[in-house]
Amino acid sequence: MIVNEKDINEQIKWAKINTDVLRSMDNPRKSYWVAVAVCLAMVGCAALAEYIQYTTGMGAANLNNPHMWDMYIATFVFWIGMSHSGTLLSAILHLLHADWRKPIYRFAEAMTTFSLMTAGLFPIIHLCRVWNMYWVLPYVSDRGIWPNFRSPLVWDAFAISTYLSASMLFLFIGMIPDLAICRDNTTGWRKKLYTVLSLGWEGSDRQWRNFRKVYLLMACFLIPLAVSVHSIVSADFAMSIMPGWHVTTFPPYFVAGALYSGCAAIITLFIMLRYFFRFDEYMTLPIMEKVAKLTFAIAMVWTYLNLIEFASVWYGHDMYNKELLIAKASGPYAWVFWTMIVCGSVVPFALAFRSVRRHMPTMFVVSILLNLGMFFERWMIVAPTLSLSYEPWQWDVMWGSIVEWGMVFGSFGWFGLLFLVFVKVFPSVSMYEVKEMVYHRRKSAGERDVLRMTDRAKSVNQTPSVEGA
Amino acid sequence: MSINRRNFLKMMGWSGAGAALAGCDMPTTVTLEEGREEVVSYLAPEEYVIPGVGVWYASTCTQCAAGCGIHGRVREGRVLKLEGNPDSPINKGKLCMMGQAGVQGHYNPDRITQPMLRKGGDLHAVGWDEALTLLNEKLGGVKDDRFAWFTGSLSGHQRVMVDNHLEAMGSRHHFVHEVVNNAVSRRVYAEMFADETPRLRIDKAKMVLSLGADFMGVSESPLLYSGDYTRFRTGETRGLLVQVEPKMSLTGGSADLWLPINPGTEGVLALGIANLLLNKLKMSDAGIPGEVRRLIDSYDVNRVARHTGVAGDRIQRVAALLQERAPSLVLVGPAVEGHVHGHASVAAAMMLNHILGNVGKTVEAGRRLPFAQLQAKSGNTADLLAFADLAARDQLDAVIFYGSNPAFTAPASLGLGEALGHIDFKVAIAQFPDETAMAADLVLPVNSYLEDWGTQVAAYQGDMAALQLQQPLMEQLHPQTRGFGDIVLALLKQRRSDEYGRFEDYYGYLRNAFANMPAAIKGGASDEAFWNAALQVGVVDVPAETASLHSQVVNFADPVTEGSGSQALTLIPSPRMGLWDGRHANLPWLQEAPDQISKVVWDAWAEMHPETAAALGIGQGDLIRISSDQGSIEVRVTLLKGVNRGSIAVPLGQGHSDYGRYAKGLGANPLKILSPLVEAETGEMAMYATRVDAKRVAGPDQFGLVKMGGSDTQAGRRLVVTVPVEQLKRSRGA
Amino acid sequence: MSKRRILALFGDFAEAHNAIADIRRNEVPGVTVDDVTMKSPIEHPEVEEVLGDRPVHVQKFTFFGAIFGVVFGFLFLASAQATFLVQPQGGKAVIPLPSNFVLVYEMLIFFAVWMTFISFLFLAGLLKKRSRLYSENVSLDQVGILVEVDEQLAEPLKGLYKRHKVLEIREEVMQ
Amino acid sequence: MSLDNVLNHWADYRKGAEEGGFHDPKGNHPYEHRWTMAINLDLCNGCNACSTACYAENNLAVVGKERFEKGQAMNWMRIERYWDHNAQDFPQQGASFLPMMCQQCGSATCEPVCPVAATYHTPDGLNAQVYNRCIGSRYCANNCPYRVRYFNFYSYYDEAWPEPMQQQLNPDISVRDKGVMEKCTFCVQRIRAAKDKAAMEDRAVRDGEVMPACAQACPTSAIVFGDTQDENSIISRLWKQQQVKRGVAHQDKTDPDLRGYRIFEELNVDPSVMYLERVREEI
Repeated sequence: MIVNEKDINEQIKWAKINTDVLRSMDNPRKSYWVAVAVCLAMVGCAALAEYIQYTTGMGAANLNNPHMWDMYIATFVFWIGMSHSGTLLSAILHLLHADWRKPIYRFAEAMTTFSLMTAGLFPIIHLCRVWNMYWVLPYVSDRGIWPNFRSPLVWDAFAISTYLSASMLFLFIGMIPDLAICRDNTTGWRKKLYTVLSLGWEGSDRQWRNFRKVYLLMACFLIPLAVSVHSIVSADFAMSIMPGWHVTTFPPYFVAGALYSGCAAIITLFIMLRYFFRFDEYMTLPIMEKVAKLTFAIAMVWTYLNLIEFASVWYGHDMYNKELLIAKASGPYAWVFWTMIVCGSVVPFALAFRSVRRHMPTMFVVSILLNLGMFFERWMIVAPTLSLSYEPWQWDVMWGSIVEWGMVFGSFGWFGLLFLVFVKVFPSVSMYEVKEMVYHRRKSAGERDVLRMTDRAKSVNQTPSVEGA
Repeated sequence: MSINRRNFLKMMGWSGAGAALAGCDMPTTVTLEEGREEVVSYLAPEEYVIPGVGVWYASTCTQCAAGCGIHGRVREGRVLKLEGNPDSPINKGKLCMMGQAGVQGHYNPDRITQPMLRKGGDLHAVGWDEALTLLNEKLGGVKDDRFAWFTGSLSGHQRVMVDNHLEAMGSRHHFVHEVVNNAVSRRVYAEMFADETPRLRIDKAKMVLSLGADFMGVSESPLLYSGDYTRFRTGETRGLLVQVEPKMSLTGGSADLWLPINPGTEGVLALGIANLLLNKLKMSDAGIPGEVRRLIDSYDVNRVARHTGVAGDRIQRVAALLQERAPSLVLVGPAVEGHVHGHASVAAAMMLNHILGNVGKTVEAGRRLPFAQLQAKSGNTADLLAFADLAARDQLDAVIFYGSNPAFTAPASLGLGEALGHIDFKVAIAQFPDETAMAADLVLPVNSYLEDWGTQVAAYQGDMAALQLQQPLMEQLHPQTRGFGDIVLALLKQRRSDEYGRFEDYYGYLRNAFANMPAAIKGGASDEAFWNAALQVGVVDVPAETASLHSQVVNFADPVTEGSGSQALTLIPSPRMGLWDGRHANLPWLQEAPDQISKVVWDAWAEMHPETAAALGIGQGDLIRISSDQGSIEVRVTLLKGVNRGSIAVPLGQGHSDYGRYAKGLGANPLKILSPLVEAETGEMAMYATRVDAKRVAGPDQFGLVKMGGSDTQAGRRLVVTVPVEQLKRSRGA
Repeated sequence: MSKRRILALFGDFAEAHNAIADIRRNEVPGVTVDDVTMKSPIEHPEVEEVLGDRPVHVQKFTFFGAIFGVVFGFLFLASAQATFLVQPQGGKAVIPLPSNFVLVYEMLIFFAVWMTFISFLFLAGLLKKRSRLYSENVSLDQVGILVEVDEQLAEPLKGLYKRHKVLEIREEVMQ
Repeated sequence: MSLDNVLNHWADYRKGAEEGGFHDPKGNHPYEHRWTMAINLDLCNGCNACSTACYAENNLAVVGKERFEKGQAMNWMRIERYWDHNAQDFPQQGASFLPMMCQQCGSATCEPVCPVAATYHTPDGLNAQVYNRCIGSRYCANNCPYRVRYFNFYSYYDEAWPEPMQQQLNPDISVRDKGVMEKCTFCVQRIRAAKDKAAMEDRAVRDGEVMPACAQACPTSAIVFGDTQDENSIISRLWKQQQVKRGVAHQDKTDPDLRGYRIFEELNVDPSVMYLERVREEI
């Protein structure tokens, strides 16, 4: 059917927007508390695992001589990757004036921040002498000792801290007008909280003008930042001399993979929010379709980069890389490898079908599969190189212990917990921007009536209320 | 500015208050108490390494019978590290893994620290006085031949003491037992060269044909031979090593040509080669008795090839090379001796040395000390048999065990456990709670060799005859232990107080012995000077007396084997450099050091040729049951091409039921299932003749067989590059 | 003489726009468009245009932040590396440019972003208490026009508002 | 001093080994020593003496059966054993033994990746590992083509040295706690001792004065150790005689028959250990 339906009902009353979104924030239902409990339990697993590892040492994670790294780094990369979607949606689409982003970018940005906060934990977890973690930071020491600025791990520290603060600011600034709305419509501790957070926003033209410029500037900085962050993460591998790691295409490959898994995660959360908070009017099918198409495009880019990596290895004919590639596809890790290929490169073709794109349950499954594929991709980047490297005497295959997997498992709980808190404390749909959206759309549709946003018809000669004196 | 200590401190000073603070947490080396350090270094590890001043004392290693000289690094009254003693004619400053691990025997957490007496079934700690009084009264009641000493190889003044004690007791029974021995060869050497311990000059040979002789691994003097080997390989013309053995030994790993051979057919091979040398290559058969000549002629290449499983052209090539690469040297190892006809096989092999005219060239007269009573008594297995027999016939009332662990090494067929029961009073002078000590009635804790006095005389001397001094490198670790010499002295004092009463302790005895040495040895030095010199160098150069070699071939039997029994495989209980015969199984370093060839670690295992295993449906890591007519053991399999197809090799050393935390309960002991076969001529145990069956019991399991190394091949890497000898020759020119 | 602050709320954005336009056309003498503050629930540049050209200065601070990030970043790293005597070169001070590029790039963004945010707080006049004339409707769906005028100008102004279908007028007298 | 350094050195890029690595044009930073090793694979018979000596000298922990199986053993000096030569159906030419320890690379890949510079290049041309500085990111080990870095996955100081075994520990070096990377140091404590002695006697370190535990133990004298800064040392003569040069990715020898080679030198890591090819006679 070739009907150009609207992304959103433009006749929606602004008051309704406020009430809908505010409703999503108050008195959580039982299911919410169940979810919180589950997440807490998962975090508990991780905490226990960390305790064991902290007391016994990294051996608890089954790490061994060739496998100095394993799931921790893979999961780290996974979460970093997931964080890229928020930036993509809000910053890039903002610059592109793609206003369909407006109903959904808020939770995407939140996702960015929280997955960063999750990712940030893993370099810490994977350090065996955690208590000396701060040695990675360049602080002035009377011993004239600094971190080694040549190490990609130090670059990580810089990049991630920058990215985290920048994306948090971006999220926060974008939220100020909505916080003002919350302030005006709540009571009690929430009122106090929002009064502080909204920084006294009153929507004056001066504020709006600066706001517009600031938001633009932030967007401009965030995009190159996001790209640089994942390039630097890829440097952890690309800067080494190990076969399968020392790959020139890694930075774009990682960035593409990041956007990919990010979009998949957005779809997942999109569907969940739409379902649980009944945001059908804001997170509409057309928007979902657009996201899905975007995801499909990125999936193809990722697949392409994958293929040229294989190709360059194959025709480059470097013994070590080639044998590694063959081992990946046929060795003990084969099942991981092929799951990654199927989930990452085959499943996305489902998104080519409108019926799939519009069928939420299917989309949910698909998005989960995509993320599984991306998780395995990270695993396939880290583990096989370590198993199979230059020195044949040290070849070995290793499967992580319960401790290691417990930590990975728990990270999802941690992320979920942060997100659950967020949706109840902050508006997960940007109210003012939805208003802008409908306003501008109707305006551009040329309705004269557009400009009456309120339904209250008041008589003009009614005597105005007078305050003060 | 470059970073040396001075600049470093300058920088510290420059960083103001930091330096002041730094004073109190200047990095220090580890303190033993906590075993680690907490301070943050200045990123210059060398800077805070403050090496302590170690003092080096010379002594002698007793980890095996070779008698290598050692230097012990002593610091703060503790011996930390052993190195070879450069003045020793045997190891010339080198030290093998077992010697290195000596300190772990000394500091072993499972040492016996108390005299223990069996009361009501189990052992209880007692005081020395009680122990000695009891010992004396027990021995007092024993009549002459019903008393016996059972020891490992023994030499020097300890041997003198033991001999004197036996004499005092009026007994003739001194059983000297070693699983790793070359008793049969010694017999043959004596017969053919008139020298039990000829100096086999590998370094002088241009080619060595080694019939199962693991001379760099398990032999009478591994380090002496290793030194020879170095010269053998690096000489003008690089020596050629051909190794023929049923299971690849450490030495076999370095062979230019390694040939697997059916167990027990080495003698046949030797005869075949002799046949070729005499008939084909026209070498003189002078000095070869008629019967032997006929025996030789009966072994044409084809017959030999059939018996040995070595290809005929190989045999011909080896024969040709032996003639061409004179002087050559033919060696034999335990795998040749350990058969019913072992003597014949060894004789056949030694005959090759005769034919090739190696005697006098690469087979030299061994150097020997002029004092017979100090000579090493080298162990064998015949004594074990004799002992078991006597014990079983209830001919023994009291036995003192020292430096040997028969309860572990004796095959089940001997029924030693039951036989020991017949001995009323068993005394173990032991350092560790090994199987024998645990079976004894009285256990006397002895000093480790690093805290004991003594003298050692290597059975197999190097380029000079040396009397080697063994001195304490540190104070006794445990107050209750005593030196072996002191214990025997105490026993002797009881019997011969007139003679020995004057010696306060064994040290005094040794001082006296050294003082009484002939002036020729002392070289005119005063007693004091002589003694100090001995202490300092650790080696006393004694003018050697050498036998005059003659080379004659004696008659020997036909060394052909008829496969006995229905069993499919021959069991090879192979000793290994490391755990040796099992005496070092309680040293963690040696347990953690993988086997040199199979690279399996921390366990006993069976080595099978992949094809043999496949035929029996056995795979890598499987658990199999190896059963002989005497019982069975269960071990895991590792597939190895370095094993003859008809054989299955199980390393010695594991399978201890006692012997401390590191040894206990690991693997299995192949000696237990040996068939009661005996070498015809010498009465030695035929250790390599047992036939066994192998059956798969269970599949692999993660911690079953721990093998080092992820790949047995270099996977195309340029790791170990092998080049033909011609290239070496060319580059020599350059 | 006392002044008055008047907040007029409009439901119809076009009327609000026209009202300001009238003020701009100086229909109420004495009240200039510069006195007008417009408050609205959304950002709509085309409506604000009528207020005339009101410049924004954030980007200057951003630029400053970026420059600072680069300069400070490089100097900091360089001096750190130069004093770090036990660099993986063993006592030789080394300043590896390639890695510095990466790090300086990150520091550029870091400082730029923070400067932007901080300057935003001040330039946008945030962190202040709201005026008592603030109306929740502004955050909902109405446009407010806030003007500060002399006593006598109040009435004509209200008249002007009424012509433009004002919904509600709030005012306060200031001493 | 900081400023001084900035001004003097800001233009000194990292010197590759081809430029003498540590050396810089102004000649401010010549190596004090250049400890190198040569291993004659034709003499090595894989007897494990070196490896055990290393355990004794360097306080290496014994990890036990299970952890050994997991690949957590701490054998700084390990003997690798390979079978493949000319694809015989039985190992006709014996085994190929390879003593593998830290190659003390001139341009080591482990150094630049350590986030806290816990491993760095000393004026002696060694890769020093500073246990106290190590935070256990294990990046260095991942980036080591020889896989010769060993990590303390557990605390061993109480398990591996039960009373009274800890009395054997070498007081010149620490016992590493969990979370620390460690590796062969060419017995840096022995080097230090020799240098101190030489300094006290106001002379240069003599050739052969420093002898790592492995070289000292080796029964067949397959391992030669020395200082290539010292022109007349045995080791530098050996390297020259074998025409093996430092700081190049592949050797061009006038005499191709010379047996000296360095493992993985094509990776341009400039290892300090030269191996001599194993010789076998075809018969």
